[in-house]
Amino acid sequence: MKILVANRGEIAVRVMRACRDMGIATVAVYSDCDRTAPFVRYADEAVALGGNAPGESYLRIDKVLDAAKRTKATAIHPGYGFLAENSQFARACRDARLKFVGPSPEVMDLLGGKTAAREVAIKAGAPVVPGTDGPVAEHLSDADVLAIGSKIGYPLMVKAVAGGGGKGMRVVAGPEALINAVRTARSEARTSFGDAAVFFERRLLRPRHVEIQVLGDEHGTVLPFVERECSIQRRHQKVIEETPSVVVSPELREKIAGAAAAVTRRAGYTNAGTVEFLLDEDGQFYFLEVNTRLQVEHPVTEMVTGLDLVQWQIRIAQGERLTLDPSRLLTPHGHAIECRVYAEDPEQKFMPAPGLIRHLRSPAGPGIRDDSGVAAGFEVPIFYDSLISKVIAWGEDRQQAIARMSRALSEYEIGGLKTTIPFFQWILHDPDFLAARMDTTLLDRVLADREGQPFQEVSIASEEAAVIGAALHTFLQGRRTPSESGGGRGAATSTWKRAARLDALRS
Amino acid sequence: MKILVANRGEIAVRVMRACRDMGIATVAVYSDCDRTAPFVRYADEAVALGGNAPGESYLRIDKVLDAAKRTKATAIHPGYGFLAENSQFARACRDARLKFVGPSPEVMDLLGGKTAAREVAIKAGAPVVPGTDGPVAEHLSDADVLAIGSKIGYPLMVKAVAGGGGKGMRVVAGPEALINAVRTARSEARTSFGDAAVFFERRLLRPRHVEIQVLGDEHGTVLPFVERECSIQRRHQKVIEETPSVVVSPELREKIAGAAAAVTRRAGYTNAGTVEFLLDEDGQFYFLEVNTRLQVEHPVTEMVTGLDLVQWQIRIAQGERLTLDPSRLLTPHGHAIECRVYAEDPEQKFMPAPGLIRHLRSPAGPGIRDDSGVAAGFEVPIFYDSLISKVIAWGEDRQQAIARMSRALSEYEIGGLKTTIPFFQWILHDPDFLAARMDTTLLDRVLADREGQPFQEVSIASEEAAVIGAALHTFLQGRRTPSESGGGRGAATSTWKRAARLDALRS
Amino acid sequence: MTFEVEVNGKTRTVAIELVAGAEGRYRVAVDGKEHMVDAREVDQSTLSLILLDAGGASYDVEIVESGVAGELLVRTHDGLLRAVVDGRRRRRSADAAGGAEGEQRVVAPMPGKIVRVLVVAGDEVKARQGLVVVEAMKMESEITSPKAGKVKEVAVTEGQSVEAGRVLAVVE
Amino acid sequence: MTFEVEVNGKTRTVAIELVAGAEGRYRVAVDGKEHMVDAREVDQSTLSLILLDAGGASYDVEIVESGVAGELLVRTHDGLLRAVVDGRRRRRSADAAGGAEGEQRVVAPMPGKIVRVLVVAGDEVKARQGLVVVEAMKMESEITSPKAGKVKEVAVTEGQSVEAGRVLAVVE
Repeated sequence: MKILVANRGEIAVRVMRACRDMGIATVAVYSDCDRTAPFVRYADEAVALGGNAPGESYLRIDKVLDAAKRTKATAIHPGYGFLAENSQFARACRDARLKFVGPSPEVMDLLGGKTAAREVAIKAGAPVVPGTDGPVAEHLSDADVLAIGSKIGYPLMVKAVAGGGGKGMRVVAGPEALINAVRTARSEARTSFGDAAVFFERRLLRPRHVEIQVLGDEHGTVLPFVERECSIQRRHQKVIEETPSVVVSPELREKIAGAAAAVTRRAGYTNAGTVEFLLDEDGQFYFLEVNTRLQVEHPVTEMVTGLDLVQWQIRIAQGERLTLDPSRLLTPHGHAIECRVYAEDPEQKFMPAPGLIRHLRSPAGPGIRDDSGVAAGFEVPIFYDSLISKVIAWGEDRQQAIARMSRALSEYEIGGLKTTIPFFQWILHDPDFLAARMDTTLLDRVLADREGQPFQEVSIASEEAAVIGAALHTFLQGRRTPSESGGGRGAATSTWKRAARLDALRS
Repeated sequence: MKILVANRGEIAVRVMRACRDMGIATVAVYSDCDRTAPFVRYADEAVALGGNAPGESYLRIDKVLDAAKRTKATAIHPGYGFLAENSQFARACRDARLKFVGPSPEVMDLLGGKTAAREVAIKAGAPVVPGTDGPVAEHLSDADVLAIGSKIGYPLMVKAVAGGGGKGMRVVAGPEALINAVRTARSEARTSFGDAAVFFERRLLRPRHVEIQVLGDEHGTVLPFVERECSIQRRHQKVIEETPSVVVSPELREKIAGAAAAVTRRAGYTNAGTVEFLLDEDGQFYFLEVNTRLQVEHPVTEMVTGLDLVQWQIRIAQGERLTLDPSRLLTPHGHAIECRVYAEDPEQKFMPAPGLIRHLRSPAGPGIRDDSGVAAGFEVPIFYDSLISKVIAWGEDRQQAIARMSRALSEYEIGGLKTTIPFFQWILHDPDFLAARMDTTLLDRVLADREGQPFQEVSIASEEAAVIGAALHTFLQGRRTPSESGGGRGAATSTWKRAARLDALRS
Repeated sequence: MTFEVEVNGKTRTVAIELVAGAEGRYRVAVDGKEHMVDAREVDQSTLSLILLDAGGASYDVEIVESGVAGELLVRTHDGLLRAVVDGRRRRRSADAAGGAEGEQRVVAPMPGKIVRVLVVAGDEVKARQGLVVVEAMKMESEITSPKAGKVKEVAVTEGQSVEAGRVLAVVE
Repeated sequence: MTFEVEVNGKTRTVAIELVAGAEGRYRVAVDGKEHMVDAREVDQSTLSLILLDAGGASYDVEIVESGVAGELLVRTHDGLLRAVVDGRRRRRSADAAGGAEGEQRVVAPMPGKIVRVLVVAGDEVKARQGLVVVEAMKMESEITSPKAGKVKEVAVTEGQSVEAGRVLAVVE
């Protein structure tokens, strides 16, 4: 077997690590700006796709398949995002006799669209949130759209049928905002997924987001896992995930996991997937959607079950049977939390903060796993998602996991760009978070309340150390001869660039 | 609570991480050459001990206690090595009203000397290896020493009473080598432990080294853990440890753990300790000694039980009760392996390889923990143990743990000095190791057999890449202007040193 | 030697003096408050400081250039701060701050692509009204007017890529 | 441009030529065997190589100076190699190798402390007989004579610290 990883960043490294653990050769494909990214260097072979924007590179089915052909890859792992939920791609892989590490294109068609998935869920007996039975047709008049809105009731959600990660999604409080929300959601959906279709769904007031990982083999077995709690979201984008959820009892777990298994079994699901639910304060849960791929937050499940989900994806793709004890998957060992480190400036409304990583030192030690996609000297591009690393902390209990996470984040040195680490250090000490009193609206509410307040509280002593450090740094820089300062701090790549520029001039 | 860590390197960082997880302030003490070591930078406060050799720094009880006094520390964690098993130090801490995180000096006196510990074991009903009942007196004539040797029988071991880590230990095949072995062992013991006393013990032919971690609280509870298998040793120095041992059945585990608990309970043991045993091919086990401290290899136990042993050491020192379910400690979750990365050149008979770390990138990802004591820019000193990092791999089973370890070692980039990583990459693929057919003599035998053969097998393709890399590197260096090469590769500290030299000239 | 260091909006005067005969030892006075500091450069981005007078407090200080001229990003154990030494103030802060008086140049806060231009020269805009939408990292950020006024100039077009700090529009 | 690169005892001739118009692209011939290489400097110690002719084989090559003059330590995925470019041969290897003919200078293989001197000038020694004991990192290493012969000179004394490569004794 030789696997081409049709993705980039941390997930490409993650998949390649699993391959190396299994003795499987790997192929990376990369865009121009990703040439020196860790996943390209980690792969056994690497093929340039050319271009930078996703539409020129990672979304180009033809280029990816050509790279597979040239390198004689036998399988393709799509990661998450990009082509991962694109059934056309899965079909093209099948046509090219490449094993797609994921569900069949038929299952993706059935479950990938949110409205079709809803129907499957209803047939499988899973409770669903009230909403439109299909996409809201594009040709409808504003009046017709408003009529549909009234039937569902407000507040409601406008959601992209092909959506994910909060893109193409809008909360609408009342009819006055509906028409505009539909327009912007469609526009975003078209840009992000190439499909402008949206549907409406009733918005629950303060639901938790709870999801069930499933694995299905190619012999009819589908197994559900302990839930992940992903209620800490900023604008529908998950930022912290954990498992287990403190509000899910073993009995409730059986029920939700059972519903997830029923939906995916009914669809003939194979490989890894996730069934998302909303969970009410009274313990009622509602089917939301199925993600027909590996998810960003899969490591927390790995930490409490001891299973390597990517290795299982590959084993399933090789035709292996799921021989796991089902009860083991529902019995978490300890507690795990993940923080998604984004290259965003939390102090500036989480504005994207791409740039050159001048210095990097990752956290380590007991209970800490760092799934990173970057390295010192790499310039985080503007073209893709801002996720640069995921820090996962395991503890005997939630409290220890949180304490270790906080310690790990304090160890993390990412020099040269802003990240969401200061924001995490703040939320990890928030009383509601510590008490696990959370729902999907918590973070946006709290953020709105504290608008303008900085997240970090640097002690007076630390601030003084920073002042002394900045002055001494300048003092020492000044003491260097001019010839030395050229190769000084943060100039890791400058000499290279100068050489490259010289090359360009000569040629 | 404020804890002074009377140690250096990876174990000092390890202890401080536990403290930070628990919200406890830390104090580092350091020798001159350790000024920029990670543990000094990680601590909240740091106090210089002055000097370099252990006798001038980390072994100076007076200086350590003075540092504790100056920083108002309330407790001292001794790590392993240095003063960790020095009962005088534990007593001096008690006199200074500092809580010593470890057993009482009385217990250390009772169990720290190997011959006294042997007596306790006999009284506790644990089987022991035949040997002298106490130290071999220094004033004895060679003839008397030879007579004792004959009584025990050959092969025998000469061992330092105060020993550990293979220091002051000699295997003697017959009487002709005894007198010389006693002399060199005494000399080494005096240098390493300040105590030249040695004793003799019958050498079992192909025993495994199996040990039991114990924790004892200050209220009379002592709990034993699942065994660690530490048979992969080079000259009595452990290099790979794992847990559980493939040859220990749950029944045998109960027996060995029971013996370990009996010995330590009889001694009134508190805090963390390890009882070492030899295990025969027929499943007979013999008490060897007690290490009255945390051990280098403690992380493997943490990985399969989920317990943080250092946090428990601290909790016990705070007077907490061991409220753990004893059966949990004896039921390993998966399998864990540790490789001790030493700054030694395996291709040159494991010769010490101190030096400047010019580049460092640590392994990460699923199942990997790296407990490191070094960083880029740090010069590994000549004065101490050559351990620079411990890589710990966890897997669902032994095979997965080994595969992940091999992958992690392939990710490890330590530029500027030689390490034992190539040796590990070789032994991890050795058929005997893979089949867990091992005893404490395996490694030395295999190493003797392959004398002179290199450990690494670099593929032809890799070698060609290295050739191309070296040429391109030189090509690119040459293209830099002279002013740039001064701050070029590997020169991280040179500018600083130049500034420092200028300072020295001026002053 | 004396430096003016601006951190968190406060400017402090820092005097540094070598201590003779001791490696890495400095006498540092921050606004007149003296410290004895043991400072070592660990790698290209990291200074290790031990404040000998304060019971030996240990600080690992990571210092890199922020990308904005003259500005340093300084990270300690509990946070990241911007520092400007000797008044080499960054232009962006001078632009972004300073209230909403007079002519305002609106700059790109990060590199990205202009996906929409919402105004044309001559438009009257309210404070916080959107001017252009910049996309970077799959996120669209609406760049708004800092004041009510008239758009004097729109300096970018749709589809254009911009660097951080590039002027997008001028509002007067 | 052409280099002589010695790795694993073999010397190869490597010709490097820039490819016009393509960033980081080189035509590299190793003993006449041509490769099209995409090479990028990732950080101060790391070159990323993609051999475009060989199906895109990707190599992360870490290169640092070994501390021995002219010698590079080159690490790839499966091992660490010493490389000497353009014949700047390290003196130590020349000393240590080369059989046991003639006068032999015995050097310290690593920095350390001389804990025992086992011979004096004029002693007759056998091959592999111990000359001095060097301690580093708590380990004592006996440094032995490379040949049978007479000790011409002992260049160190007990308690002395030595750097790597320092001559310890001469055997003739």
